[in-house]
Amino acid sequence: MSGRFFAAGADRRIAITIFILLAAAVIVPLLNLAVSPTSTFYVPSYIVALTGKYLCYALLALALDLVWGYCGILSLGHGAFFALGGYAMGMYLMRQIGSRGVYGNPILPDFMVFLNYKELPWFWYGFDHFWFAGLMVLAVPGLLAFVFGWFAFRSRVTGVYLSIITQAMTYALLLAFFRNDMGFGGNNGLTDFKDILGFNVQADATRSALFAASAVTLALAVFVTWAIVGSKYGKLLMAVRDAESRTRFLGWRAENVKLFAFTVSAVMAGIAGALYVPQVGIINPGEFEPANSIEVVVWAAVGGRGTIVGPIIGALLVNAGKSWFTGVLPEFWLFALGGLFVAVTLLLPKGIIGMWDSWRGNARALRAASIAEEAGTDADVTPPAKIVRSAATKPGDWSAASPEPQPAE
Amino acid sequence: MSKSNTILYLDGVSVSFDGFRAINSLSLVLDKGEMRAIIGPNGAGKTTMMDIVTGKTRPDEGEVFFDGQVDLTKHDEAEIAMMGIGRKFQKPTVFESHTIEENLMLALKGPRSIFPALFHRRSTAETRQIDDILGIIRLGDKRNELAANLSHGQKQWLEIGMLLAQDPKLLLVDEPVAGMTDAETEETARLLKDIARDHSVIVVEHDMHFVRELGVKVTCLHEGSVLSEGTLDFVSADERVVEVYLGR
Amino acid sequence: MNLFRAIGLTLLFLLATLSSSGASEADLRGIIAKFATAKGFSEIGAVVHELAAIGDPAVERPLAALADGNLYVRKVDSLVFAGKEAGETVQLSDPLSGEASGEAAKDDITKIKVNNTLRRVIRDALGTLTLGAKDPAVRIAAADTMFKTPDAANIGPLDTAIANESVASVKALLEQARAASVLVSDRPDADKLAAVALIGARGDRDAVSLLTSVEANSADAVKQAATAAIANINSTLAFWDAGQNIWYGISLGSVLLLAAIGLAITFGVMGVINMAHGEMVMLGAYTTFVVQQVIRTSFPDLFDWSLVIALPLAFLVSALVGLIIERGVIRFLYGRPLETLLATWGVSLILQQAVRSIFGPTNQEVGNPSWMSGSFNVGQLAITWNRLWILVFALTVFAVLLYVMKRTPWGLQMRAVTANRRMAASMGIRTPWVDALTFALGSGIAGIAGVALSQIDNVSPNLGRGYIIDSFMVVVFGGVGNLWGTLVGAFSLGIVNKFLEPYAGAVLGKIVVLVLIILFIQKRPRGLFALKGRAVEA
Amino acid sequence: MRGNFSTITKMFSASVVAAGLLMSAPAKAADDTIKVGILHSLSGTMAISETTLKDAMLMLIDEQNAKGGLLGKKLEAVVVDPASNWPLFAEKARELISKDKVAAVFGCWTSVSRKSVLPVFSELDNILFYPVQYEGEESERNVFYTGAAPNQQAIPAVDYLMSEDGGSVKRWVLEGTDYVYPRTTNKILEAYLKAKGVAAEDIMVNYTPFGFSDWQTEVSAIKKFGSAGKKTAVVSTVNGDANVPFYKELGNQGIKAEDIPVMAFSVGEEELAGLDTAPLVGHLAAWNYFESVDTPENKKFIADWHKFIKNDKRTTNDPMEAHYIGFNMWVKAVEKAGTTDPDKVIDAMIGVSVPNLTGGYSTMMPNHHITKPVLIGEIQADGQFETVSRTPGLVMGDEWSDYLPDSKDLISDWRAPLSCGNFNVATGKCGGKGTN
Repeated sequence: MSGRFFAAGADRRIAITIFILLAAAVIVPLLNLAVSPTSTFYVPSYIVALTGKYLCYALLALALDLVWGYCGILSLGHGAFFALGGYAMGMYLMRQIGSRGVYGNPILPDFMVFLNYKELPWFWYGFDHFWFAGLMVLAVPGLLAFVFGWFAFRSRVTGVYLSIITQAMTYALLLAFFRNDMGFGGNNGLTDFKDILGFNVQADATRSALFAASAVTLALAVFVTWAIVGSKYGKLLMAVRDAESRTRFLGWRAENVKLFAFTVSAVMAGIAGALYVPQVGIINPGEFEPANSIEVVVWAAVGGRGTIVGPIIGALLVNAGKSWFTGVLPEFWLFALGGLFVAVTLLLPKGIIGMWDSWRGNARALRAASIAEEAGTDADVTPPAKIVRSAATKPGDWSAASPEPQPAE
Repeated sequence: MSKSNTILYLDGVSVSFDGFRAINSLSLVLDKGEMRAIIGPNGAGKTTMMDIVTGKTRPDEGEVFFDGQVDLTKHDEAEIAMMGIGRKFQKPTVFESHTIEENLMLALKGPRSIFPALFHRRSTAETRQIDDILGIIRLGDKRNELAANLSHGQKQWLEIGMLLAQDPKLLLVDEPVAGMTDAETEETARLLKDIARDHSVIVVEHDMHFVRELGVKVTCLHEGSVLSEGTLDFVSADERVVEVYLGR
Repeated sequence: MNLFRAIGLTLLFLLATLSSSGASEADLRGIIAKFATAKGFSEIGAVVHELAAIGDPAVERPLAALADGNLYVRKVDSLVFAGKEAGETVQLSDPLSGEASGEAAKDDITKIKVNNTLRRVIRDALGTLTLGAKDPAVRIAAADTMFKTPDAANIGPLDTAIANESVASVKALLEQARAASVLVSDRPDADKLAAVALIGARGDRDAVSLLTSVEANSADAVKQAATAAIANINSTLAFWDAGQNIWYGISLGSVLLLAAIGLAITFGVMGVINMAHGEMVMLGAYTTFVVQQVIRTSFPDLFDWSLVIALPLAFLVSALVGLIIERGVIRFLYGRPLETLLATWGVSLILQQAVRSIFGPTNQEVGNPSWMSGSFNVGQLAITWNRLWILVFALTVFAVLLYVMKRTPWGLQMRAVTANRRMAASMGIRTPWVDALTFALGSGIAGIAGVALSQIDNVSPNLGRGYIIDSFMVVVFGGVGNLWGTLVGAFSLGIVNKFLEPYAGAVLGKIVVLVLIILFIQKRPRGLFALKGRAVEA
Repeated sequence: MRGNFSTITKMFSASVVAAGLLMSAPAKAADDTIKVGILHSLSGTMAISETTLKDAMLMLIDEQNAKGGLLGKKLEAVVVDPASNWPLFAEKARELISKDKVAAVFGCWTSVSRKSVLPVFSELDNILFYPVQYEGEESERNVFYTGAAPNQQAIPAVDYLMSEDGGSVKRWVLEGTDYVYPRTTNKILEAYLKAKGVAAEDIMVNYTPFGFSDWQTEVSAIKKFGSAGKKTAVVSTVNGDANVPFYKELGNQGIKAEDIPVMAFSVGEEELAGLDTAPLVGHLAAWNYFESVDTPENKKFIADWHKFIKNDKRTTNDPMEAHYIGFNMWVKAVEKAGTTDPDKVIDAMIGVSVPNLTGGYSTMMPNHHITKPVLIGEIQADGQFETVSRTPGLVMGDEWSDYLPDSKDLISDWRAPLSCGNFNVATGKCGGKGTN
């Protein structure tokens, strides 16, 4: 229940985050391109590519947080929106290869050539234009989320049922995209990209530009999320999370409230995917893997859900940890990662940001009290509730902070 | 019986859950501007009746009309709420992670679609309305407090306040004084009587003192249908009522 | 025409005419010695035929040894022996008499290689020789072989065998084999028509297979009769195909049920989103592996009992791990199921990697005991024993679990705690203890599911991952918290899947099932067997 | 608020920057070692196959060091775990090359992992040795393909089945996992079989998903297809995990190798280790190496392997031999070039010839594929393969299949002056089919 307590510092925190991201968008490319490789300040290209990738993950985690943290919808299928955005971008990049593919076919991507496609499938039309691909990056995940959410939220599928069907959705898409007959390159996916908007995707400058684009987009997304969450709609979103039926009896259409957030979130995830693909150079059905979507949830949880900065920090830290461990402890990193998840849930149930906030709790409570006093209100401020491990509540409740309790029976 | 002058009209309503008849051909009429108290032992179907009126549960059979002409069985919760039926739950349900003021703001009458909410700015008129309601429910000094930090009774009041903010024609109030002190109960009774001056109200309550305090017509439900109806004295004198309350 | 068959035909013809004149042992040895010099499969094949042509039952031993890859040539003296591997050495024995003749190091002898084609030649050759064997099973195998490789020359020996046969079922098979041989002979059409009728009555795929070639190679009446018989069999088989789909569906359903039933407890009843469920199944499978390893090395005679021994152990291992997880992690997370998702996800990573570190990343071999191998026929429906046992096992586990939940004090306590923890606690139920044991029960059941699944799937650290999504689908589809829902959910998903598969293919079939689940949940947001009423929402 | 500000800033920048810097701290490469990258999944779905290759590489590097290293320096293995995650392969490849400055990388198993790292290797100009049989249709300057191309596995296997020894198969089931290797291989085989006069109705193609475990329907379909009165065989490109349940179902439904043999391209000793092979005796596999091959080199290799892995039960397999060949080729090329500089080594590689484990020499061809013998083996009851057929000579890997319409005109030759991976002999131009 620390919502309001860090609300005091929240706006400043958002501003700092946006500032850091924008600064990074300028400084990192500079340090990569303009500084001599021997200098201590030089940022190697692979670090640029790597952090660029992390920023895309952070955007994905932020997208998930909008629906999970603020609306209580635990989507175990956000990887699907990410991947769809990525595929849309990948299709554009494939078309850009033109006749430079190994078979030199100006129209058909290589995988279609050796699978004996005679002509381009209809759904590949238009992807030779960046604007069209860009539109699809937004439209495809958005539309899927809209249709899926339309049905699910109207039927009042909630809680674990919703989580499981989002998982079923991404799993079905995984299987579908694995099929070579789908025309998306099957298991190999789309790869071997050459140009984006006429620039070589492997050039350092392009990489830096993509990094900057990711950072700026993330900054923008932070701003948009912050604006949404701070608006009356944002209050409503949290109201739906906390007491959905109450909002209905007040005349709000909870399904529309959720649908809007879900769609916006899916579009954000799609953008993240689109930025991710040119930076890693491949998109394949593996991104639809349900395990990937679960990992996104883990990032958000580690950072602290229901906060805007938390999921970003979570995504950056977990992925950096993963990169580091897979290099340093290749045989044992899963122990470390698994242990981290267990430890975070047990010791930092509100994530790093939540932990930080409650640690600062008492001092803030005092400040809040004085603010309240200035505002002419009663200074009766109870110190923020300790993070309680409410072992006494019954199993089967969906979540302490989450909407309707769902008895398993 | 004419529906024309009624605010709520239930006729022959039945509903069952997995074979259990929660409501059994219930008929109930509430006139415009009337306040009615509904009593009845546990499982009499009081809450289910409210579920039916507010669109949460569809009746298996029977007619439910609001304001004489609107068939409520054809609408869902949000639509019914927009028509002007407000409901307070048995267990006080407020938005705990919001402040009192935000709770009221979300309840204030106004457009209920997404985009206006997204670009909403609070007008002075709205602020004044909120101030008024805060005054009525006596929570003016806690407007920036999180709802989670309110006492049980205060939550009840906040919820009633949210109903007022909705400005409904009909209020359904489920056990408003459960868990309140005697003083609070009296306050609540006065509050409800105030409200009843320009709203139709149905109050479900176990607390007989409170019902007496309200001083309105009483309907006693039992096993999903009306057992007895009239003044409190009349109803409590009814032998069948005594029987269901005290057991055989 | 196939060379082998050509040789076979000539030699069998010789056999038919000369079989009365037995050959001396020296002749046999002379022929066997040729194995030492035969180069390549066709030469070895020729020697096999020469041996078979002798028609002496004594050749069965060397031929069987050859088919099993147990015939060796000693390098020093080029003598042929039957052999049995024993570690680095081979126990040699005389190929004809079977008398032991010492042993040799592997490097000192050469194995006579066989391949499929040779094995088939040997099988066919042995078929005719073993028509008169004492064991009816051998005679059945012989009849079966001769049915599949019909030959006009077989008619004579088969007539003799039919005359001597006393077991009715074997006799029927022999007659079918004879009919098959008649069809490839130049007997009059009347005989052939009778043969077609006899084979048509057999009504299985082998009959279709045979009749198809008859149809192609004959004319007029026989051709028409064959066509009619094929059409007739095919229409019957179409009916059996539907039955087969149902059986496959039930069988897949039983696998899903086994995989999901433990989850129906930990997730369904307790509300823990147990992502480590699959790893409990995996632990059960690994326990089976370890049990079999011990049995193989120490008590080889008990191998058929290995699964029975593994069951309680797998239950204990998984239950113990489940208990540790519950006490160490999950008990702090009651009321926060989403956090249980994250924590158990972490636990699953740890368990997977632990198994990988201990047993290595590769598949481990878990053998089928003899009573779970092979198949039997019900009409035209081939039912494999392991699938049948898994079905029986799944239903048994379900029944026991249902009994425990509904009829025992512990089950009552379990349900009481789930329904209202505080009330249960105040009535003197030790709720933490009940929680721990319930979780252990769910995990333990996942463990014994692992024992069964080890019979049909890989035993690798990834085993659990393959089942976790399906398990959740089953539980959610059936309705969380309802064991019957899990049962019905598992079987209906299994059957739908298997009916879709032949038309849509395995991948598309599965996608369709997933989409159906998504749509179904829209219709019934709380699964198949959801409780209706006020209690659902607070 | 200051405290808040600075701490949040710290937390945030810590995660952005520390993320990178944690790893960027360039591992201080001692100058007296040559680093070799090993890029095989140690966790996730592919760990089951790839972990063995990592161990094999470690053993080879140990042995080379015991022989005195290379160019007077010790070799140092750098092991990373790309965790069966394809984008992670690219990230780890980049890390190995940029940060660890490895001289060459041995790694990848799946086609998609190779495709994922290709751009990295060409961008950063390093060398990848790819040890697994694959679908072909590729030849990159920076990659050396030591596994089999389709013509080094699939076509000789089908030839064997069509031969009298193999049973004169007339009817074919092409059963595969739905991904690029089976798809391409089956496309090639279909074209090849049709060219050999097999009618379209005698070929059945079916695909199943990865990790498929319920084979009842598929196996009974095979049985049905096989009962048409013609000798039938299954050519299986079923991948990894799905094989065990596939073979278990075959055994249980009583499909015997004598009746319907299954020829597999992805089933080696490692996969059989998870199976009771008694019911499977006689089913086939086509590889370039079997553990049972009886040569002194192989005996020594197996003995070394058992000693290294400290387990006598562990098997060896074809991709291990591919790494053995690839590693020795690399060593030889480095010695020839006198440097580990990738450009020089790439040029020196072509023509290098080293002993393989099956009693001959394998040579690196100008198309970056190697020459190998093709062995057909039958499964034995002890989980080993018995070689039943062997190509008379070495087969050269053909990267561009002659049986696919779009690749039949392409050749690859990385020697100057051609230096082209997809030279079109019809148009005389480098760059595939060109615009036509």
